[in-house]
Amino acid sequence: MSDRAGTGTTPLAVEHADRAELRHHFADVVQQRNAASLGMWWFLGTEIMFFGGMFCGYLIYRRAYFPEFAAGSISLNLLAGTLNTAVLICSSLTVALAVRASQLGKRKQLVNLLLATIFFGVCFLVVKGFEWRKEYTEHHIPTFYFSAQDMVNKHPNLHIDPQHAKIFFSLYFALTGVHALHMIVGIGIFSVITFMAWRGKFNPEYHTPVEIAGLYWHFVDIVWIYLFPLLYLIDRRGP
Amino acid sequence: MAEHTEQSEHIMSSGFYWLIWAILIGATFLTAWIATIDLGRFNTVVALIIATCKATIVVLFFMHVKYTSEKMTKAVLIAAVFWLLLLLVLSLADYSTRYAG
Amino acid sequence: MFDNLPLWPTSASVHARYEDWVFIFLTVVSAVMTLLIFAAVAVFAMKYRRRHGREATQIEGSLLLEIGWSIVPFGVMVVMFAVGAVLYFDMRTPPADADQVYVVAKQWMWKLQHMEGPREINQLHVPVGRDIELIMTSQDVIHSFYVPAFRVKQDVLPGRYTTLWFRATRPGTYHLFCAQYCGTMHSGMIGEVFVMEPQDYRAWMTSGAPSGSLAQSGGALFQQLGCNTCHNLEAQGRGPNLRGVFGHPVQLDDGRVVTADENYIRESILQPAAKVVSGFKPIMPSWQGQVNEEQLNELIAYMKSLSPAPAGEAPTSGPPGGTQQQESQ
Amino acid sequence: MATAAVSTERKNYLNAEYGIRSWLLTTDHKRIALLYLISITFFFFIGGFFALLIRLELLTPAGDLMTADMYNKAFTMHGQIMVFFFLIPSIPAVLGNFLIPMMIGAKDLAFPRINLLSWYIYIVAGILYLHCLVSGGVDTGWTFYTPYSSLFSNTHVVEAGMSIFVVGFSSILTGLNFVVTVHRMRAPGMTWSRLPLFVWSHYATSIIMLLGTPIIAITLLLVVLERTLNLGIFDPSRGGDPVLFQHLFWFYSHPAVYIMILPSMAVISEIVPCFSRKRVFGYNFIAASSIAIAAIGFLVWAHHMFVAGISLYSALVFSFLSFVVAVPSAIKVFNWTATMYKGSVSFSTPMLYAFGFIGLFTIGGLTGLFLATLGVDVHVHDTYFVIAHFHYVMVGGAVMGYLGGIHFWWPKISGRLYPEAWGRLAALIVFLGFNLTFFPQFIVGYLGMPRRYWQYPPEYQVYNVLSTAGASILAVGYLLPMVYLLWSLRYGKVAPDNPWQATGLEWRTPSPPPTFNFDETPVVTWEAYEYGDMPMPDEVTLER
Repeated sequence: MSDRAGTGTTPLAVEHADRAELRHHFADVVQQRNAASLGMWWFLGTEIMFFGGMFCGYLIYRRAYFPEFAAGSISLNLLAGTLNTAVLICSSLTVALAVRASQLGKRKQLVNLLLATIFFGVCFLVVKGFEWRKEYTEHHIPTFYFSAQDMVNKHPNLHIDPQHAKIFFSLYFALTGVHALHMIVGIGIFSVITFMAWRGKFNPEYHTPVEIAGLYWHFVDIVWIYLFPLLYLIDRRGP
Repeated sequence: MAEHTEQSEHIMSSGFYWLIWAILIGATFLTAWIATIDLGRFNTVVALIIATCKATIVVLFFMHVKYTSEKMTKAVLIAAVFWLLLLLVLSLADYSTRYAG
Repeated sequence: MFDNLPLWPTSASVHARYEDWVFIFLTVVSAVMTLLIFAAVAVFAMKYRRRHGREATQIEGSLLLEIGWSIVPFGVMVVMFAVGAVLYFDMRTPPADADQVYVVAKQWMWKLQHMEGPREINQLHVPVGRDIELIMTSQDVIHSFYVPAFRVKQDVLPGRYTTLWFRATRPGTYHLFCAQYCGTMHSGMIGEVFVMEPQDYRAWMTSGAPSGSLAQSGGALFQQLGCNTCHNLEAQGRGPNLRGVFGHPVQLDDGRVVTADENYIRESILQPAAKVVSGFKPIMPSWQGQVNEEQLNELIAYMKSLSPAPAGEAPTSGPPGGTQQQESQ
Repeated sequence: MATAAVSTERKNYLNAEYGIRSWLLTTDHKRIALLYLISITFFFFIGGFFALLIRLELLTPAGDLMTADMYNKAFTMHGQIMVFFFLIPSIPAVLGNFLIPMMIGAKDLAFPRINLLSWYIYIVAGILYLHCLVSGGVDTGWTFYTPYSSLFSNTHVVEAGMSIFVVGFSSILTGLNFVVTVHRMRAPGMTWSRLPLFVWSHYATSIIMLLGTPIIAITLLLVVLERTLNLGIFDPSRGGDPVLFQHLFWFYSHPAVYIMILPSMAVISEIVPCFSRKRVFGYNFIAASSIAIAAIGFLVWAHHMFVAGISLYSALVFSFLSFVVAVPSAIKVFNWTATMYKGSVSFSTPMLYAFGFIGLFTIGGLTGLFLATLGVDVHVHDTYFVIAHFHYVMVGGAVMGYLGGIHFWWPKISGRLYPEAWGRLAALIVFLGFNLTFFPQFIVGYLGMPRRYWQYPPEYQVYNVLSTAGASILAVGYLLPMVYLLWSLRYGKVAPDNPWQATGLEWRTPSPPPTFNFDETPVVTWEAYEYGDMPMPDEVTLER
């Protein structure tokens, strides 16, 4: 077993008093970091299932109501979707570089990269906000006077059923909404991390928070990597 | 806890990260472009394959799974993806056979 | 036997008899297992109870035993699975020549329509010895049609048809329950199933106010709603000729082929644009909200009467899987 | 080191600090366990109160005690409170929280602050649920089936749904903590093959919590969004499929049954060897069967949907898989029984609960096979047969294990011994009351009485009267331990460190344990359950 807890004894008396970030119940920093990393990975596992429930609904309805899903997808802005995907990939890059900077102990670079990440995150949300606004004006939000008449008119040969189009947009808003919520949480986390980095809390020996926050951010990016083709790229050419 | 201290972190060059970034950006525009070409039902397949490649690259390199000595990380990932597939496959199996026969 | 202490439910259908045997088989196996375990626990606990000067004997385990008590119960369970599956398979496949009764469930009553015309509320009259197939849908939430004496139960879903069939073997009056929680008066959504001798059933059938058969009502409705202006029954009009359509494959304009079953007819009335027949324009208006579930059943019965050969058992289907379809691209 | 003389002056986790702050801001897993103990006991009695209302209403066939709506709310809130606020957190959050770090020789769980956070999340969800309760309650049944919950019910579905959404995160965080703790915090020498079976079972439970709970969270969220924001995912009038809700709901809620029963099996796996003075029979198989249950448990959910309108072929597959999952459960029962063979069996209170567990779980498990058998399930689905079955598993199984565990570790938790005679009496009353309550429901279920019926045909009355009579006995059985355990806090005899002479690491530290559990990190050089090397415990005296 790779994760055996070691075989040496660790008297409690040696409490690593010099290391403020080491919590009392861990034997050493490495154990603490591995615990945090494993915890984050398991959390991401639960997140996969969390989005998985919606993906399951998506797959089943997409199979049943393909024309409506295709038309709904075409009504989304491909450019905005592509741009946002690129923005998130850029933010993933800055996160990866930020983790590297923290490993190397480059504080200034770390802060700048974290700020860049937050910037990209905000960019993503802004673009998403504009898309939602457009959908609002097109009456594509199920909450407010939903209408798919424009889609019916645009694709006469697809025989769009507005009710089924509504299912597409329900899933679209549930998926992108929950994803955006994750982005907002991520931006909040990164704001705290940036503050801590600016205060010089991290060094090559201790930068676990940067690492695990980074894992979370990459995960949110990966969710979008799947959302992008599933929502924007279905059958752009028409059946 | 001598075992743990032997694990040193793998630090990659920033150039490598930029390379990964370029691949991901390229794949993004590639998949958006392919979507405008009519491949019939293969549009979806291609889009999902590209997405999976991108996700794998992010997991392996940005999230350092390729370099971690932790077997647990991979185990967790495999478990979660496997469980997700259970949900998808078994529930889709109901829908695809519901009206057969 | 005991009026207020029944020990066994009445069994009044073909399935009930089989189901009782499966149940008895399961009960016997379970009782034997339970007794074995109880006996083992009791004997070990008493025989090896704590006494002074006697130590426990440490035993690690036994691979042979473990494998044994994994495989043997599993073997028994495979038998259970098989007998249960055979019964279930039979319950889920109605015979082709069954008499059909339409069921509409709503909060909190059962409405039933016989093909011959009579309608009932919370009561179902059926002849003994005939296969009866219920084609059921709900107007609101999920209900469940349950007749304990027949050992049959099937959820009744809004938006699609589910079916259930039985052959009653013994005349009598039996409980009809809604088994799926459906709101305030869930426990009031009960009724009775009257199983009658064939001659009594015929008498009952003809006793009420004479009303046309379900198909005749559907035909009248077909005229009344003006369906016949487009769906000419002698030639192709603006809409397809509906004669001989039910139960047969239909070519759609997007290349798919679907079977014209209850769910397809239903969808075509409520969402005409969803699956348009090849060669026709999607000009039919939606009747969503204008015909109710019972009228839908009449129209479907009328469609069936237009189909020469008995349509046979139509596969039940509905959203979101859509009608059974083959991709033919 | 284990039998150091107990000094009353000794610092332990209870007297290390005083004051309400020291409890509400604690990160000590033992104190958090006690916070959980108090909160879940509170919810247990609220849920029990609703159970009492249900049983009283069913005393007569007519709906005469309360209105139909009140009755519907009573069984809904009984179910939701008992499942989400009592059973799921019961053993893991109380006994698991208290014991897992000690059993593996750690000072605390891996994330103590997250542990406290999970309790606060539980409390927030609990307050939300209580608010929902006092402002009118909810009547969807604990299963929230759509479209009734999403479109038709006029009760506080959104609040109840959100509350259960929130409490799910408490469960996820607990599971996360356990998994990481077991992986990362084990004492030197505590290899996987030396882990107590309690830990193995909780590890399996945690995996279910982590991978299942998010699905119910998102499903309930979608129902809430359907009610509040008019999204339409399960709405049949818009082409949505209500059966999809059932798929998603049971994907979690069937494994959730294993969240409830696995920890109880964990307790039994500790009690039986200890009171038989024997190494547990087939350690590897019991450990592996826990993991197998966690894994296969995810493959059987649609056996709740055999009459719901799913595909015939799908039903066949799920039926078969449901039989498969019965095998590991059976293995456990056989191994516990075999553990007693040639042992030295004592009839102490925890062992009586273990006997009760084995008996009731056997019945509960075997009647599960009836429900997995397709043709039989069609008849008994949604009848009292199902009610009886899952109460045998969840109350006869999970609660018996919980009570057994509370008694077994009470000396460790409180530092006091409970009165043995009262303990045995209560165990007996619970066992008898339970069987009188729920066995008649098998019969009335097979006769065809549907569940969730406020009024019922009079021929079912006798069984319902028996059931209600049993419920009142059961209530006494549950109140008794509450009384004498509280009594023992003050008047009970001071407990030695290891009153049962049990082998676990948790018994090698003082009772109650110090804040960081061990004065010195233990080094494990022995296998689990080496009862051959332990001295016999003192005779348990029946003091009255």
